[in-house]
Amino acid sequence: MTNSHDVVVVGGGGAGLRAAIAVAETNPALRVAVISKVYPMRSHTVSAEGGAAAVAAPDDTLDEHAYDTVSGSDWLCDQDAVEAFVAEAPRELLRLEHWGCPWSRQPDGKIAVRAFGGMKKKRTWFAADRTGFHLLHTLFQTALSYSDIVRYDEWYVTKILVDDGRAYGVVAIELATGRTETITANAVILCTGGCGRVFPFTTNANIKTGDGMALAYRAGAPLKDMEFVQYHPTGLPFTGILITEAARAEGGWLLNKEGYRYLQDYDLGTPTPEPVLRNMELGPRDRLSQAFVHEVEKGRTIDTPYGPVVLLDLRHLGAKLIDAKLPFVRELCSKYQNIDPVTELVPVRPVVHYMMGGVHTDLRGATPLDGLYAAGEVACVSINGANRLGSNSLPECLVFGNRAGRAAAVFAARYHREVPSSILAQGRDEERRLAAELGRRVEGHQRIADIRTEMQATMENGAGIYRDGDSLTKAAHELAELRLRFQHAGIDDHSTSFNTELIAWLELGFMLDVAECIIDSAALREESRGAHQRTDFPARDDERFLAHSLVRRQPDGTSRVGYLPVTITRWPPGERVYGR
Amino acid sequence: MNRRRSPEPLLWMLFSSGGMVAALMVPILLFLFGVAFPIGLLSTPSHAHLYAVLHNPLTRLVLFGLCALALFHWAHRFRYTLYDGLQLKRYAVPIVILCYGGAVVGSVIAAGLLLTV
Amino acid sequence: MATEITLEVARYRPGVDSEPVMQSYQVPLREHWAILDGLTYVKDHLDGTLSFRWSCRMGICGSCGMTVNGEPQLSCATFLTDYAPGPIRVEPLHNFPVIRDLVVDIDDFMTKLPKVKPWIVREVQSPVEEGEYLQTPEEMDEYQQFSMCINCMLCYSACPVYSLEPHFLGPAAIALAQRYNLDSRDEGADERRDVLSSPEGIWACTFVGECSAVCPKGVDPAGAIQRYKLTAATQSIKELLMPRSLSSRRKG
Amino acid sequence: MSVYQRPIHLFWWLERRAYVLFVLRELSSVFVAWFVVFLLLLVNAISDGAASYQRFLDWSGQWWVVAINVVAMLFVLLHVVTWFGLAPRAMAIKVRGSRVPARQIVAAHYLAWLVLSGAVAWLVLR
Ligand SMILES: Cc1cc2nc3c(=O)[nH]c(=O)nc-3n(C[C@H](O)[C@H](O)[C@H](O)COP(=O)(O)OP(=O)(O)OC[C@H]3O[C@@H](n4cnc5c(N)ncnc54)[C@H](O)[C@@H]3O)c2cc1C
Ligand code: SF4
Ligand code: F3S
Ligand code: FES
Repeated sequence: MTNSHDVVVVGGGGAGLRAAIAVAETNPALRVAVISKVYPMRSHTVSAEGGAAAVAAPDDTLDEHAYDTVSGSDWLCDQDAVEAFVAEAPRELLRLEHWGCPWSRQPDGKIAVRAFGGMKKKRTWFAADRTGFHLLHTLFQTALSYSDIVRYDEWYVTKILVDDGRAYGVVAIELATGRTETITANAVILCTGGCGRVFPFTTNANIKTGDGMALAYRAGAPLKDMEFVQYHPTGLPFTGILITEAARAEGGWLLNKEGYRYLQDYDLGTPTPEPVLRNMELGPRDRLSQAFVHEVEKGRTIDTPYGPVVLLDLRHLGAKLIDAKLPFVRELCSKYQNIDPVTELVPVRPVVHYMMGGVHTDLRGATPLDGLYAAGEVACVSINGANRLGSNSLPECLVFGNRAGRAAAVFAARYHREVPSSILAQGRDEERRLAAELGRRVEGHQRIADIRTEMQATMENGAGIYRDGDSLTKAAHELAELRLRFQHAGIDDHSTSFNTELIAWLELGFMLDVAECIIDSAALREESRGAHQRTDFPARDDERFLAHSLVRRQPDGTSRVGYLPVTITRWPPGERVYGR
Repeated sequence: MNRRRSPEPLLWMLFSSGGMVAALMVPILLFLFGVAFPIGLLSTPSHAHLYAVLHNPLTRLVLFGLCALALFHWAHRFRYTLYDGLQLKRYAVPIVILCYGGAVVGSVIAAGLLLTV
Repeated sequence: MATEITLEVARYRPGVDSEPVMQSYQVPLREHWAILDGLTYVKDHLDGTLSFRWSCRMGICGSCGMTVNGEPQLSCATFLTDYAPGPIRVEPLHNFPVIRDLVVDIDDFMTKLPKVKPWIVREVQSPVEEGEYLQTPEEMDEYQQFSMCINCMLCYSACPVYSLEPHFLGPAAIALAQRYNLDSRDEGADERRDVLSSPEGIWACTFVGECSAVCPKGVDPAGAIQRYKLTAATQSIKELLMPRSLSSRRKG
Repeated sequence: MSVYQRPIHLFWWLERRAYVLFVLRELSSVFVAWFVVFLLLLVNAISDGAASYQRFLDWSGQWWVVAINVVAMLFVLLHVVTWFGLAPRAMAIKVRGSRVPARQIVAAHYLAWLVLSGAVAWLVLR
């Protein structure tokens, strides 16, 4: 079966919905569709807590936001992208406000902003500590008003169809029925989010399996800066549920076993009772997570069945502030940890949170493949470089979702072409492959979950907060082995209706690709920068590595890493200074 | 479906007002006349006294309001109880006639009785 | 404490079963384990064919609603130890067609939702350049609670009216309509009124109240509906008394 | 796609305690209606004169009438409790810009109830 649209958006999270609305607004004549493996309002954007950064206060400037982002990224971002980003972010957040987003307000009715890690000014807009939830539902509900946006809810994309260097659509499975369909389009926008589930301990939802990265990679588009994986310093020990940075921005402290605010030992400034911007607990995430590792080495953390932890102290904030500004933190702590942060210390440890890298795009969200666009966490423009600042990601989804939507709309209209017959043939091949997968893998002896668990352990050991040449080589070997075992993984479920095992198997295949890209990119970057810390190369090396890595898939299925210079406009590489 | 012609808002208003007056007034009246006097918990008031009270137009007005609204309260709730509790929605028309019709008839009787006191 | 607990899970395989059959699994009984952790344990280690939805595992995406021991619950926010020593009965949400095992079809809600126009309606959209629409924290308070809905469908599952009257708009859709009606930035109350104030809208609700009792996010859809009934009834009666009144632009 | 639709039993409301309570609450309306009948009989008796009033008293003293009224009393009390409990949900009362807490609204209802009941009792027993 074949369906056709002008623009197909894969993903219904913040970036995907924003892109779809942008297409509909730019050119109402275009037939736009959103395909998502979960109902759009269940996308992972819903989990984002802390806020979205955009210059709003009179004492703030775009340049300062740009500088914070650039220095936060350890100078690996593209500064033209950052400048576009900071300039458009306020508009995007205001647009959300016009669409109904319940941003928290000041008493006079204006938007309120809060502090966030690595930011020199208060510029993070928030909707209590359920920012992503409100943002996503606002976008989703607004998207409902565009009745022309066709939705494929609970459809899983398995392949991007490419002919002669141009993307012409996708193949997707409808979960409920198991029906596969070739969905053609003149432009495809990938907004599939990140890949935290490649790691064992993550804040990311079950759906964050790097599908889009692998889809693009397999289609021939390069992935950029894949070695940069963000660890967030404060996740709950067993579940990995995030305790938002806003908890520290509102004044929370990080304590070690001895009750000591240990960040002062790691060049992050001196403790003050009140939170100070770009100081101590408001340092950037990479530095905070690294400090944790050193605390573990010094034996100053607390051991729990779920690994070593430090303590987040919110008690001095009082119930009133916590209920007003951090109600979700309180709810999560009490539900999942049986702790009331008003009176008790919250055990936390670093947790894989965000993927700085992703599908290589330009400022319009275009990938090197004609007709293929990407935005949101799946993409790498790049504004995040070696370390993303908290609260930059939600506005990134909006700014670049909008840009990609507009660019794709223009492209689809201008270069409208008949879908080549080879595409339809490819689609049929893919449909046959999926049908065969269901039937053939009866004899499998390998459990999907076992392979997945081992892959996750491999990634944690090989490419954790600190890595080195040996750990990465070992990880590469293990991944190769897991890949072989994956070929023999069994699918017990042969049903066509809501076969989540088939999906888990497809996701695992995607994750193995993404994992390999992360390891290979990390192995070649012989320096330490931002979230990529090599114990064998502890210093930053601008001489050799002030460059984006680009990993491409070779015809034989192996990866190859190359480099692309970083764009520097106004802020030459400097030292990252916090707390001074 | 013209909302401006739909009787539901009016019926609901009657139902709610009925629910409120019933909650406020029925317990004490029922307690006195249905339980306390019959079982001798309190001594029964004299006919003359009650007659005097009842003769006051205000009393009669209040009692009429109470009766009519309480009946509409019953009608509305009972209608939905039959719809949902007994799954009789397919007989909606006779049910509606029975319930609200009953309330109207009851109100007329009440008016008649109270006027002729 | 026992080290294991039994999950009795409803299995329904379309085309194979004519109705759900219960299947038992032993899963580890650990502190902090949600029902969902038990189910993923089953899927990963015991039986890969069990189907259920989940994603965020932190009670915010709304995917994982199930009937646990007869009560609609988010399975990621309901814990095994609270049901010890078991067994725990896990079934799909009631009042929805079952697609497979614990997966239900919520298309009905998805088609009803746009009908109440859950988005900001304004006569004139002021340009973004003019800055935000001002809204004080008090004005936000008016609708905040109703904006917390995660579309988890527990309320539909608990509402007997919805099970008997499938055309009923239902608690969450009405609460979301009220969320916009009560938003000081919105001017769409009148446009929403036809749908809300229809026999399939608020008037079908008999205030069972279970929707609010089971809502994991404290939305209080029952309250939203009641409040709207009062608004709609007052308004109708006003119109009855003053047919050409200008009362139509009023907020819900 | 063949889906499974759970059948709805005639006695669906026995499935959960809350539903039983709901059905009882709804049934209270029958007793409210009974009360109206009872009241009208009383009114009729009073207006017909002392003898007729006495006949009414005798009739209402019969065990089965008392039994009905006791049951009715219980249902009416259920109505009171549920009605007042739900009242604040329908009203968003504001005093000087801030929402009146639900508890206060409920309390106000009970207060009104007490005052009114007292007044009625006084009127009747005076
Ligand atoms: C717990 C948490 C808190 C966070 N808090 C903040 C914060 O406070 N501020 C901030 O700026 N950022 C925050 N982030 C980061 C930010 O939320 C994410 O980066 C961002 O939401 C990603 O949005 P997205 O639109 O790119 O992807 P997602 O929201 O993840 O959406 C991905 C979409 O793609 C679809 N999809 C994926 N694969 C397929 C496939 N194969 N077929 C079909 N559809 C597919 C999914 O169904 C989904 O709709 C947080 C992240 C986490 C994990
Ligand atoms: S109102 Fe509550 S129960 Fe109903 S869908 Fe929304 S969050 Fe879920
Ligand atoms: S349970 Fe149903 S009947 Fe009304 S109050 Fe809630 S919607
Ligand atoms: S998994 Fe998201 S709400 Fe339970």
